[in-house]
Amino acid sequence: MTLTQKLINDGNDAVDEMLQGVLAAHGAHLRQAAPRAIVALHGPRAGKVALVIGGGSGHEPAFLGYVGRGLADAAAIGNVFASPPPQPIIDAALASHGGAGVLFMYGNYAGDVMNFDMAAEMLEMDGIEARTVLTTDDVASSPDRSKRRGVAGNVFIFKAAGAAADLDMTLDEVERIARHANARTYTMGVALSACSLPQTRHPNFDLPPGEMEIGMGIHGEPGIRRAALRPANAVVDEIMDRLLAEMQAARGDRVAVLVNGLGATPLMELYILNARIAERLAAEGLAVHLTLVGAYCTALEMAGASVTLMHLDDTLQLLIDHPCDCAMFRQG
Amino acid sequence: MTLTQKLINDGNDAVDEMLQGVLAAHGAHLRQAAPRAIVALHGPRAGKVALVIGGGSGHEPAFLGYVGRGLADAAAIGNVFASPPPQPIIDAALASHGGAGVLFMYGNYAGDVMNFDMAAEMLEMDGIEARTVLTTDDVASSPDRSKRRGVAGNVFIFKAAGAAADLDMTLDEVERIARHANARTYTMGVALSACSLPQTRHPNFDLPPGEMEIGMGIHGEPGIRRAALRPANAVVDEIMDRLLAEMQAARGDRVAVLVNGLGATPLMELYILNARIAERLAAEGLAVHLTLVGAYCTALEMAGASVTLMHLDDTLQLLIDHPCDCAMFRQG
Amino acid sequence: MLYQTCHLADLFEGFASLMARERDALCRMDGLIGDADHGIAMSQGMAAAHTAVAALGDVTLQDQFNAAAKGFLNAVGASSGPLYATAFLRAGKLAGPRTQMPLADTPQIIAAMAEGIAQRGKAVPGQKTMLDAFAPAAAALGAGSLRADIAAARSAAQAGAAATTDMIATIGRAALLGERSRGHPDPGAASAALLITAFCDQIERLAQSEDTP
Amino acid sequence: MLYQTCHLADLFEGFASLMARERDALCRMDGLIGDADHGIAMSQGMAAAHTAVAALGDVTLQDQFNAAAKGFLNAVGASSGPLYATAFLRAGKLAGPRTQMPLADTPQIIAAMAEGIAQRGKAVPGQKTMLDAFAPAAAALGAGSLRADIAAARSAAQAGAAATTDMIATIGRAALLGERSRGHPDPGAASAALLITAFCDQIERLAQSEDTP
Ligand SMILES: Nc1ncnc2c1ncn2[C@@H]1O[C@H](COP(=O)(O)OP(=O)(O)O)[C@@H](O)[C@H]1O
Ligand SMILES: Nc1ncnc2c1ncn2[C@@H]1O[C@H](COP(=O)(O)OP(=O)(O)O)[C@@H](O)[C@H]1O
Ligand SMILES: [Mg+2]
Ligand SMILES: [Mg+2]
Ligand SMILES: [Mg+2]
Ligand SMILES: [Mg+2]
Repeated sequence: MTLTQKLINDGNDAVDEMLQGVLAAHGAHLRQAAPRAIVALHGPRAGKVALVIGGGSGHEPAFLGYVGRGLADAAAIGNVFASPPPQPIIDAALASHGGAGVLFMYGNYAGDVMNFDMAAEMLEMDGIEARTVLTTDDVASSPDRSKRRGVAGNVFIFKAAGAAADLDMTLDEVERIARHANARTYTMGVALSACSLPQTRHPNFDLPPGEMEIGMGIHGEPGIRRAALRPANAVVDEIMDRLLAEMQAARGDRVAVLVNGLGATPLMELYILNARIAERLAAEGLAVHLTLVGAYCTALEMAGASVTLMHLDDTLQLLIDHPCDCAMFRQG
Repeated sequence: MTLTQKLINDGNDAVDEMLQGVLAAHGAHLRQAAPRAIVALHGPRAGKVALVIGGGSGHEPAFLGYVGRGLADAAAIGNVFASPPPQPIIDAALASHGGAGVLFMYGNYAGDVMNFDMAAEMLEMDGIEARTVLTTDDVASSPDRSKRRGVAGNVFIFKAAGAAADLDMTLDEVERIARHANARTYTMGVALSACSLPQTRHPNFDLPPGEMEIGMGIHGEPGIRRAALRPANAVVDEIMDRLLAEMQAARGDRVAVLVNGLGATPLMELYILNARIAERLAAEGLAVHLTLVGAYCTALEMAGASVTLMHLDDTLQLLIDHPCDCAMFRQG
Repeated sequence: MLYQTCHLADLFEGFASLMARERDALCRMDGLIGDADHGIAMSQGMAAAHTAVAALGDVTLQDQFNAAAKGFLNAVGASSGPLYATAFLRAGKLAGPRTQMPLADTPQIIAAMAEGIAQRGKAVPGQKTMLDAFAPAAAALGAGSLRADIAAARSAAQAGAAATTDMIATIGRAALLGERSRGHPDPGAASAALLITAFCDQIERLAQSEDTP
Repeated sequence: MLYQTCHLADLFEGFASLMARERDALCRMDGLIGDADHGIAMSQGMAAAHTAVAALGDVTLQDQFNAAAKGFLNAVGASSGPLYATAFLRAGKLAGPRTQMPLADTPQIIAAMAEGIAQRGKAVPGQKTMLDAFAPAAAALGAGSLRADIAAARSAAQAGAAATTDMIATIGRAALLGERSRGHPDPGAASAALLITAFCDQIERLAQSEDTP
């Protein structure tokens, strides 16, 4: 059996070695509060709500790349595609809380919910209030918004909440803004290849050449359907039709756009997608306030891309523009 | 024959559609002076040496992502893996020169040399002085430094020259610094898969599973040798042995490190490489002043990575730290 | 015949090697309706549980189960982590702070685990999860002798896991697939059936050795 | 018999369709010792040259060559762009500002192109480049009749291109390969041999139609 080509050592060590490399590179931004809890050097402060994010590894720069002043205060790091257990979540919360409460934000997956909930219960025993806002931006994953997965839209949603916290809003306010940001963020993606876990180095699903999976999740979960791979513009059109229908924006409304690569798809392709996305938004009379293009939330070496629209209002626009300084993401 | 899976439209339109998408996303940083000449909105100014970079497409974020205040003033954009013709080079120079001369910087490839030299001749007729500094950082490509290819080290070398120009140094000084930066920058890479041109969507070379190409160029040019794919640490050791032998640094010297993904290799793997790189540098007694990790100079969707070391001195360190604000790269 | 801490330690050692062996098959199964990591979670989790239990000195059955729970959870996270951790905590509560328990009571460990999983996962049978192996096995208990119980639990677990193939997932990662989840077995049920089988086999062996002294 | 602007326009049309046809084969060849794009450069370049020439009104042969040079160069860049652009400019100088030239003089177009390439590329024969098709073809000229010249140039170009297989590249992208460049033909020489052959075939046909009026 052919093993997927990877630059790794023992697959079981991949996550910890990655963290070692991250800390070696980003000692000016990050510190390791516990083996799997990464904290912003300049993020947490007394009286500020602590934003703790987290999830499985393999989505880099998510989640640890979004830890920094103005965005998340800490991240709990799981194994590849696996929620972190409660302990690193607790470690991250304890290392970052400033007496104003903790907000957990992460993608809506059964495993993450169980682990973060366990962590929240344990923190409560220590007198630390931890609230939770799940991200549910993947429109392809369910007709029911509350059941949807959280995918690349995380970047915008975390960004808005992190800015609110950095502006010293209360836990109530930060939570409300996080929910609001999530409710106005819509993502859909396509996969052009599978990815492989470092331990097995075996593609996690079969995708015959010439086909794509529409609505693929960022862990290789099957999406809405298989289809023949079509030209970029047709792919964008299918995605945009769906996102625009969900978003229900009026002419003149503003959006933030994220054209996200899933890991192996190069920038050239993402910008080609953006050319069409910009055309479609212009045709709808929507103003693009900000466009991010790149690998922001990946699935190891999966080929493919997702498009996220955040439907801005004055508050969200302000929060999206608020400066942040993370190891792998800067704004303002 | 299986076609490589790509999110593109007609392969012949890929570069121009990409530019359209870049301009749609980065209108606050970039403008299109001519179809294939991209200029920094806030870069060029009277009395400043204009730094014009360029080369084939398919290396994004190189080259256009490094156009911006404090780095390059303009870039000439070629077809995929093909030097731009003289016209866009001239367009880029004319749109960015500020009366203090133009410095062309690009990787040392026969095609680029011919096209940039033709452009320089034509500019001379218009009374504009254009000098040239070729980058030659790929230690694997030749024992003779002057014959070597320019690869990911471009990022550091351009950065140093762009900072010098932004500090209003003269053309002589900027040129001298550019040569100095190039002479102190060393890169070596490995490829784990081929890439495919958008027009043919056919892998540009055969790499059997389980093998890697050591010393691979960023256009899929064969490297030093084929070898069985080894664990990340062994790959890093081979690269570092070579780079350190070339660099001849003394204990206590400082370096800047770039761990560069070739397109399809995810951040997790790059950080795993960096963990070992940091260990090796520490063992040599070298201080790491800055580490960049990510896809900085790619070869379409090639899998693999390169490591660049810039051997800093006080001047280079200052220039590397000098702020820059490009569409795809920020510093300071 | 008594079920002693050495037996429980053996069980975890067996769980660890079983899950290591089945790792890639379980990952492939998870790849079809999930994220292809269930084999990794189970093998890492059971390896950690085994290591944690093996490291204990003179302890009770409950200590062992608690150590296994903590070891599994911290090594894994994911869905399996909280589910198995809770299952082991419940089993530990059942076994209690003693160094041995009557062999005849051991089948109730399955029932305790099933309850833990149902509670932690907020799941009911029929949703295409590991509970579809645990719940039928638990339900099969109490019919008669230890031997009969064990045999019934084992075949119920296996049948339950097999039956997940025809189910549509309504909870967990696979739930979003809807109709597309049908036709593939649930990996969590498959690993659960393997573990229950191994447990039943152990109890059966111990019961046999009692018969033939 | 005269070589007229309509003939040159035809030639460029032929070059364009020939390179389109050979695109993928040339890319594969370039993949072995270069960057796999030579077929794309040649097909785009010749398509642009053809388009530029076809768009001209009442012009001279030199105008046509100059337009082809500019069209090719601007569409392509790369190594092939400056090399063929210079070759066409030299050919245009040879043909001069006239609407026709004697058929007997046309073989010198090959020589002019060879000079242009050598000068622009700072290359000499034997370095495993397109010059290894052009230079032998040019050297084969002047032996005797037009027909003999054309036949000799064509086979010299083809033999020259074939001979690149055994050469080690010492200039251009492949030069860095050293010994590893041996054993593969040079794509630039291969495309050059195809173009020279097409040109020779055209001249031969025109010469024939002169014989059989
Ligand atoms: N809420 C739940 N209740 C019970 N079992 C569940 C629940 N959610 C998931 N499972 C089980 O967990 C298995 C997946 O485990 P695993 O792959 O380790 O975790 P993840 O889905 O987080 O990758 C599923 O096959 C299913 O049997
Ligand atoms: N200096 C040179 N002089 C003559 N021919 C050259 C020179 N450098 C390269 N070539 C020719 O150009 C060909 C490659 O063309 P092409 O693939 O279009 O350009 P690139 O190498 O820039 O990708 C080579 O096969 C060789 O024949
Ligand atoms: Mg998982
Ligand atoms: Mg090329
Ligand atoms: Mg799973
Ligand atoms: Mg080429």
